[in-house]
Amino acid sequence: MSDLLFNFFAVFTVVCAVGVVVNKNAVNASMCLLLSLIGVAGLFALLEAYLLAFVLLLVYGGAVAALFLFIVMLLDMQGGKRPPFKRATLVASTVAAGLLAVGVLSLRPQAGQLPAPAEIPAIGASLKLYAYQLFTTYLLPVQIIGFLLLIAMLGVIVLSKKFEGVEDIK
Amino acid sequence: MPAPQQRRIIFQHIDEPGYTNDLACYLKHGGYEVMKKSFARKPEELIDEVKKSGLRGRGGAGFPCGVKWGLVDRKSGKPIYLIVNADESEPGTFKDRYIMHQDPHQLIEGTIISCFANNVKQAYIYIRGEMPHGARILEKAIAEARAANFVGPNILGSNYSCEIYVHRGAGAYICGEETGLIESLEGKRANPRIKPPYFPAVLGLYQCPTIVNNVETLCHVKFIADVGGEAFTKVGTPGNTGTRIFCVSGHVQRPGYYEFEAGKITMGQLLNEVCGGPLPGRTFKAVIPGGSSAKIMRFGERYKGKRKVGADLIDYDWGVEDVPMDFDSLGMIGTMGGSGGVIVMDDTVNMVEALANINAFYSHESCGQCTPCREGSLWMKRITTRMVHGDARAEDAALLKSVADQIPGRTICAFGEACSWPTQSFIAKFGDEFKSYPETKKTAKPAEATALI
Amino acid sequence: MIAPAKPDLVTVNIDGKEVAVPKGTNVIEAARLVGVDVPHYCYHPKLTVAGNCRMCLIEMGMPAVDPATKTPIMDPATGKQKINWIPRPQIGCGTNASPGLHVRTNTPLVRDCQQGVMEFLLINHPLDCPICDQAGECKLQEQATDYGRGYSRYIEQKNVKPKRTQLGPRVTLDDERCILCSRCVRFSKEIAKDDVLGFIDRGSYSTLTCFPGKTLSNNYSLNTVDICPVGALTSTDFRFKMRVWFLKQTFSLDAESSVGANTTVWSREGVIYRVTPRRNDEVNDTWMSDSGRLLFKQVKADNRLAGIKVNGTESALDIAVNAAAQLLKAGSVAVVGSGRSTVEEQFLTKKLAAALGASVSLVSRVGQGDKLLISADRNPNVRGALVTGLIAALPAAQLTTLAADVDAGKIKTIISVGEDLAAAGLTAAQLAQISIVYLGTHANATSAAAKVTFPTLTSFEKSGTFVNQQFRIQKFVRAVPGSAGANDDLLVLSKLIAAVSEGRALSPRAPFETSFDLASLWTQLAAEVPALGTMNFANIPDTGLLLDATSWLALPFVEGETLHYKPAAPQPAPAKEPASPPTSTPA
Amino acid sequence: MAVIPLERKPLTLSERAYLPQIASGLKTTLKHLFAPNVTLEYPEQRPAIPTGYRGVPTLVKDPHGREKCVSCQLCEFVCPPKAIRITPGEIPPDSATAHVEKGPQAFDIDMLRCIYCGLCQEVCPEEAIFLQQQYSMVGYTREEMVNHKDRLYELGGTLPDQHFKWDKKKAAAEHGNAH
Amino acid sequence: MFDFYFNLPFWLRSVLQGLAVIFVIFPLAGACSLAERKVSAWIQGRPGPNRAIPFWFAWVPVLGPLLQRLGVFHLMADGAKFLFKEEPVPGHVNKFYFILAPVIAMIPAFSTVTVVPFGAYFDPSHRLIPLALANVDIGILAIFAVSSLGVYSLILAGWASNSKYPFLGGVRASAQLISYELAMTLSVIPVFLWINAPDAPATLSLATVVEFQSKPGFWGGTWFIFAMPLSAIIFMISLFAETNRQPFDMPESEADLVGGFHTEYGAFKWSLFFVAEYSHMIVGSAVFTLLFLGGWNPLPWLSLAKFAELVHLVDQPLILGLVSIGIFLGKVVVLLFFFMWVRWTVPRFRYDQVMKLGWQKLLPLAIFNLIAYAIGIAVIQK
Amino acid sequence: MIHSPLILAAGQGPFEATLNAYVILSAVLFAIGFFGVLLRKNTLVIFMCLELMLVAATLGLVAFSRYNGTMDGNVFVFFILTVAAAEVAVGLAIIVALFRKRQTIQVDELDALKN
Repeated sequence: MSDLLFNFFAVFTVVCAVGVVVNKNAVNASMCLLLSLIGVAGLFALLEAYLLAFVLLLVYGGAVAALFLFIVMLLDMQGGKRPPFKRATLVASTVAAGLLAVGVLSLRPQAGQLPAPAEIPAIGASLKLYAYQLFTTYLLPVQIIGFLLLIAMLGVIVLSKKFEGVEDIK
Repeated sequence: MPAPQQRRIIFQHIDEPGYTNDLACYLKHGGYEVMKKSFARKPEELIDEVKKSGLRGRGGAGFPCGVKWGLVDRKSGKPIYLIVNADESEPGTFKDRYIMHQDPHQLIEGTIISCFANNVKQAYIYIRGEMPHGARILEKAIAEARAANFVGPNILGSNYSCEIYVHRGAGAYICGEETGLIESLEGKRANPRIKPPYFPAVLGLYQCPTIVNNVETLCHVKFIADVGGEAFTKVGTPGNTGTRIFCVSGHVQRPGYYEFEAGKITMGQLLNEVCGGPLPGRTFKAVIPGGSSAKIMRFGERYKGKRKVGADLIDYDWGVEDVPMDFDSLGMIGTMGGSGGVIVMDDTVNMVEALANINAFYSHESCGQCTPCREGSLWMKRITTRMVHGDARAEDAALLKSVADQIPGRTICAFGEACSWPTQSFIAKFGDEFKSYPETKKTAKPAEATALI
Repeated sequence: MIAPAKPDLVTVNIDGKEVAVPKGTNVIEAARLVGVDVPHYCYHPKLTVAGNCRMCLIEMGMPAVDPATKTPIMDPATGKQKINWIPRPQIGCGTNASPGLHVRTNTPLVRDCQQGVMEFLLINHPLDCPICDQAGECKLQEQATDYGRGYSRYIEQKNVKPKRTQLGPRVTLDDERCILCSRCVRFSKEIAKDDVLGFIDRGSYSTLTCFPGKTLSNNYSLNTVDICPVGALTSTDFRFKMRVWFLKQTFSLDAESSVGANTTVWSREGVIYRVTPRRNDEVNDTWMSDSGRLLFKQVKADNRLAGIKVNGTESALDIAVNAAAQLLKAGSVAVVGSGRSTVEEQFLTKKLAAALGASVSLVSRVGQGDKLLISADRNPNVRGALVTGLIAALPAAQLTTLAADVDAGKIKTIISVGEDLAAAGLTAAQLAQISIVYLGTHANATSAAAKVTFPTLTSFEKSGTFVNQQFRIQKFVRAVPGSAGANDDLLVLSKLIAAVSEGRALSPRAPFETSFDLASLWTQLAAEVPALGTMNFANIPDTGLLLDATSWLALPFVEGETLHYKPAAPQPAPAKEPASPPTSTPA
Repeated sequence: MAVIPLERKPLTLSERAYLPQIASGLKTTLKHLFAPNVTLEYPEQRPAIPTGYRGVPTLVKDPHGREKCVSCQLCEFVCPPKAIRITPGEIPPDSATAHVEKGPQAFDIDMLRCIYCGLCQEVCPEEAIFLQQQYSMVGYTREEMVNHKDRLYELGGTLPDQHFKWDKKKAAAEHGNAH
Repeated sequence: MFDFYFNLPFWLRSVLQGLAVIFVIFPLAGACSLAERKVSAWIQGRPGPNRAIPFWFAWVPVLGPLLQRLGVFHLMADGAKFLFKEEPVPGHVNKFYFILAPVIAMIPAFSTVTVVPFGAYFDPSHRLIPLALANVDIGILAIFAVSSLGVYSLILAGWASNSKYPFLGGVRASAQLISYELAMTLSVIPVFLWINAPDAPATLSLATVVEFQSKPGFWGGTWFIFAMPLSAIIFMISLFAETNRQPFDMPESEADLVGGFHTEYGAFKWSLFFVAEYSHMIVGSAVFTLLFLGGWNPLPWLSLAKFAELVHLVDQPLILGLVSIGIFLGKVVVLLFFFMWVRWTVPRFRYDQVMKLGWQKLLPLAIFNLIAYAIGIAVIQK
Repeated sequence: MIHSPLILAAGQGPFEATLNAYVILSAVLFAIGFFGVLLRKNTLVIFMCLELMLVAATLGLVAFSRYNGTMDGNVFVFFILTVAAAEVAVGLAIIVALFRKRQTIQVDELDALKN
């Protein structure tokens, strides 16, 4: 059952991710991003990290992708024209894809050695564990992240505010 | 001041016992002598005599006859016509009728003299249609005169020809208006012509220069031709030369026609002494001095002003009785000498009913050509009729005056004035009677006179 | 008729405005020049002055002159010559301009007079505007609003007079509405020379009527309706049909004869209700004939051709044009043009004839001229055919030559532009013998015999120009849309020309191009017809334009004398200008 | 004019908090929730039409049941949306109302166009057209929404005015007026 | 009986649950629309919809007219109308997203319902078992997460309509929803801080919140609306904003935007938006009930368990379940009424006021609230 | 059972969702994001692809965390999500500001450092 779901979500996520890259229309791209994120959230759920799955949905789905969509619509640009691939790009892409394939294949032999998930207790859903970790081991990063968020908030406010004086210089 | 004696010039022989209207009788009394005398003179001299005489037309307007003759267009080469206006139809006037009935040859002689003076080859006597008897008398008289070669070709061998025709009118008051008369004579409706351009002296009968004179005027011309213009001015008063015939009718003891020197007699003398005063037990209330279209005068009213006597201006303060009966004096007090028809009313007369009668006449006689007189006369008649028939309103007096004020001076002929002046003057003098008429009517019995209206 | 080289002008002062007018102009006309409207009823510019309505009362004065010394008396207040104002008001219509005449039209006295006259006119007027056909163009209405007092003081009963009197076959009289202006009487006497109208009774009871035993039946009787300032005289035909304020006015022409009387067509929503004359002092003054007024009935006539027919079956325009072109291309063609066609159509007819190499004949219609507004030549536009070069000589009444040619077999096909060949002298047998292409408005023997029939438009449904007997080119404008199925003659002709001249170069510009819209057609006309010079349709003034007629003066025209026309005796060239009134130039 | 600037009174804390205001608002609306209905349930209940109401334009007859309209077409002229269409005609001489001379042969009011402005009533010199109390005018087709003459008279009925202008005219004509 | 249900295959249970959601929420949302019309009518002093009745039902003597007056059949008529109306798709729209948007609107609306517990019953061992389609541990988070996806439908609808007003509506919707999500989330944190005492098993489960409010003792039996009124107010206000209800219905404010994001929509697609909005309302009300109004507890300090004992229903799981559902639904209905009540009381905000309120008032207030309660809880629970 | 080719590549025969599978998936997702960043010229799309790469990383972290039975990975996902949110906010703000100034967000057109 979970394999089936894994397969489904995995394919769904990848297809949607490819959609983000290849879609000409930025709206489609952002919608694909959203779907891709939902797929990832499903994978999170398969990994029994329910909390993270919903946080992902909440943050990414509810806010980030929506902001993307919002900006796309606000700037009203339909993705723009994709320049024709140059030969160098094609060659580089092929090489890169080959490298990726090699990397993927290189992972295969180790398959048997890895622990089976069934043995591991589901810990991703436990709110308490997160809290415990965050406020003990990772207290400093939490503070830093908080500070980062504050800085980002200020930055956004500064960026999006129109400064008449500055505009006038131009 | 006692009344002066009558000075009969026109009526010299009329009413004389034994005086008939045939040629023989006329010749016996010196008829056609003046004509013969005149033929010896130049026409221009005759015109000058008339001009000198200051003779004023006796038709009503008092326009100087000599001036009228002087206006005639003699250069056009068109024939000049003379028309004797015998369409005497002004209520209260009956002088011309007597001249024609009793002394037609006097008229014919005067006409021929006038024709000779103005080089007229054809003259018409336009006699009112309602006077068939007069017309017959005139026709007979003309036939007699023609037989005696006083009328017709080569009169008395003078190489001067003149024809006189009698034309019976269509029986309309408006035919007395000179242009209406001309139209009627031409065979059309007697619609007065517009002046300008149709002055009779220029574009009269058949678009030719035409002289239109009253019967009495032409008789005076005969007298002037006889005695000369200078002598004529001695008769009467300066500016009002000659005699005037007054046709007195109404509530006096002795109505009738009286000939006096113009301006020598006052209204009071005429009415009280000559005509014998009011009927027993009554008093005079009002008098219309010159035919029904003249403005009425109220007894007891004072007229004040200044008048010129010779070179001096002297004040006058007249009652009705003190007014000298001449054109200028009557004009001064706001009425007119007119045709000499003096209509007297005493205190039994209700002025509304009197006016209703007059209005009925004028609305009936309006020719209907131009708007103010046509509609105004009928409207005034309808108002007064309605009042008399018991439907009077307090505001009718003001309405009547307003309607009457819209007529005079705005019409083609003088009929506008003629029909509006009575109303204007009646209301001006007897406004109280008009205002109180609604109440009067409620109390008084319907007057017999209203049946006429 | 020749205007003086220098009309002596006199300067008059109207309401303080100086204006120079020809001597003899009356005050109403002079006031009009300075934009002052003097109200009037009885005055009509083309009739004698009666002066009886008393509406045009004005105050008049002359500069004061000392009678003794003949020197002007100056007014110390203004420093100008003193004006002696006549205390009585004078009528404007009867007062002619004289040097120094002063006129006041808006003094209290004048206004009082106008108000008084308006009141008098209205007291015995029935005031039945709701059922009166004159409402909307009634001077009494207009001037009552402008000069009347606005309410009635008249409580007495109004006069009763005859109503619905039939004065004649076309004129109905309502005497109660009559204001006795006598315009109709004067018109009948002076213009129509048919003195049948007069007043009976006196005063306010005066009643307009016909003389006993007579009727107002002359061919100009409806002009009395036009000039009647109130609704007393109404047209029996137009009576109770439509209110005039709904009607659209279109300038048109009377196509009845070569006089070319100017008319106004009154229509609403594509339906013509009446035709009235339009003032043109050089042609018809303000009159037109009764017969010309009835011409609009042809628009909705029963025998109007409805659809394009090819051999008796309904067809489409292009198919029919091709069918006609087949017939015409076969050769042995004769073209029958018409003196009733417009100049433009005649021009295209000429082009068509040139394209076909065919002869052109016209049919003349000669009747009795009435010396007023119907001339002997009942074709309105024979001179147009001369001007455009469609014909060089005057047409004959019968197409005898053509008939002979048909009999001789020289002619196989005839295209007739609006002429009934049967009426023009071709027998039924001859008609049956040939192929006919017919352009026309109404059914007749020719349309019945025609192989191809194009229904076309009447003069009320199209725009165009006529050249009248004075060689005056006058235009008329479409008043109503064309009836269903009918096409503009110009469209049909231009399509025919295009169809027959396919592949053939017949004029310097090849292939032949033509168009049926007037503007572009006129650029062509102006270029190719010398007499039309630099004209175009738009700049022909409403009163028409005199053309140079020198080339055709020698032709024996049939017209006799009419209102503003004296026929010039045929004389050899070089001829003088024809005796005609001075050209009115466009403003 | 003197301008007196008025300082707005500063809001109190509770006003600024807004919630008490909302609560009082809620109280008000709650009160209305239980208040009886004030509306009219239209097809069953009909409103009382006030006098002077301008409903459907109708044609009226005089108290003797005679047509008042003389087809002067003033209403047609004045009608802003051009809803009125009249075909005038002559009243035949044998008719009892022949003295009126003119009457409408057809009188159509297109109620799809009519804007109930009442100008036709205002302008009517014969007082023949009235905007009466009829206010609901419905139909399934466009044709049904055009009121023809008979329908207009049916809607309009008779009004009890006592003018009889034409009767007076007829009486005068019969009576005549002698000179 | 329950065994039978739980013995069904998982997929069948899923299908049944899904169907249950659709067949309960859809009519419930429809009924909300009717209720809204009726409430608005009553508040405005008019009878509201009271016309429609099927001809065959008109013969029923008392019930027929009564239901007719209540306008019940309007609901069906409207539904039928939405189904059978022509589906207009304007020519200028982006067809794919235009059709997708109402569908997307439905997804979060319906899926959030699954994690909402709506009642409870006692199992044979007298354990209180909450009734929910999916009783997940992170209930509130799930609801927030999934319902936050609802913004996409508005954005997409606004954008895909490709015309001015819908676009403005979409922009407004996205900004507003994102703005108020913050305050909303922050406002509920004190609740979970409280219930997740250091010794308690950490959970975000809504059933736990109810359970907490049914404990004995003063603080246990109190509802959170009394314990944390500020949270409740902030949550309620944010809920209004999140569900686009007046006075926060800027995305569809007809006064300035015609119809907002759904201007170009009609017929069934339009009705989907409405069902979604009412579903949001229902879910929001349910969550508010669970968080602040004691869930299925009949009264403060009177828990369902005590109530069951009082009326002797402990051994009647079915009846008690129904009773608890009834109590729960009753509260929800009162809240729904409150939504409508407010709608016809408070006028719509201006958009800048909405933003100002969200960012400058509610967010600081929520943060302050959070800090205060965090300190308070820390102090108390120490 | 449906086998995606991707998963089949990770092991032989019927596949179970092993850690490898997640890691491979994560790598593929990352690669796709990376390709996007390289290939696309639209700043917004590039930004989305960046997000995709971040998400790929979180997927790996969660998988490791799950299979290792520790919380560290999950906690880091928390951090990543937070940072990503901040990054998106700032990034989008910059893009909007850029668009306002240049009227374009195509990277090849944004080739001037000043103005």
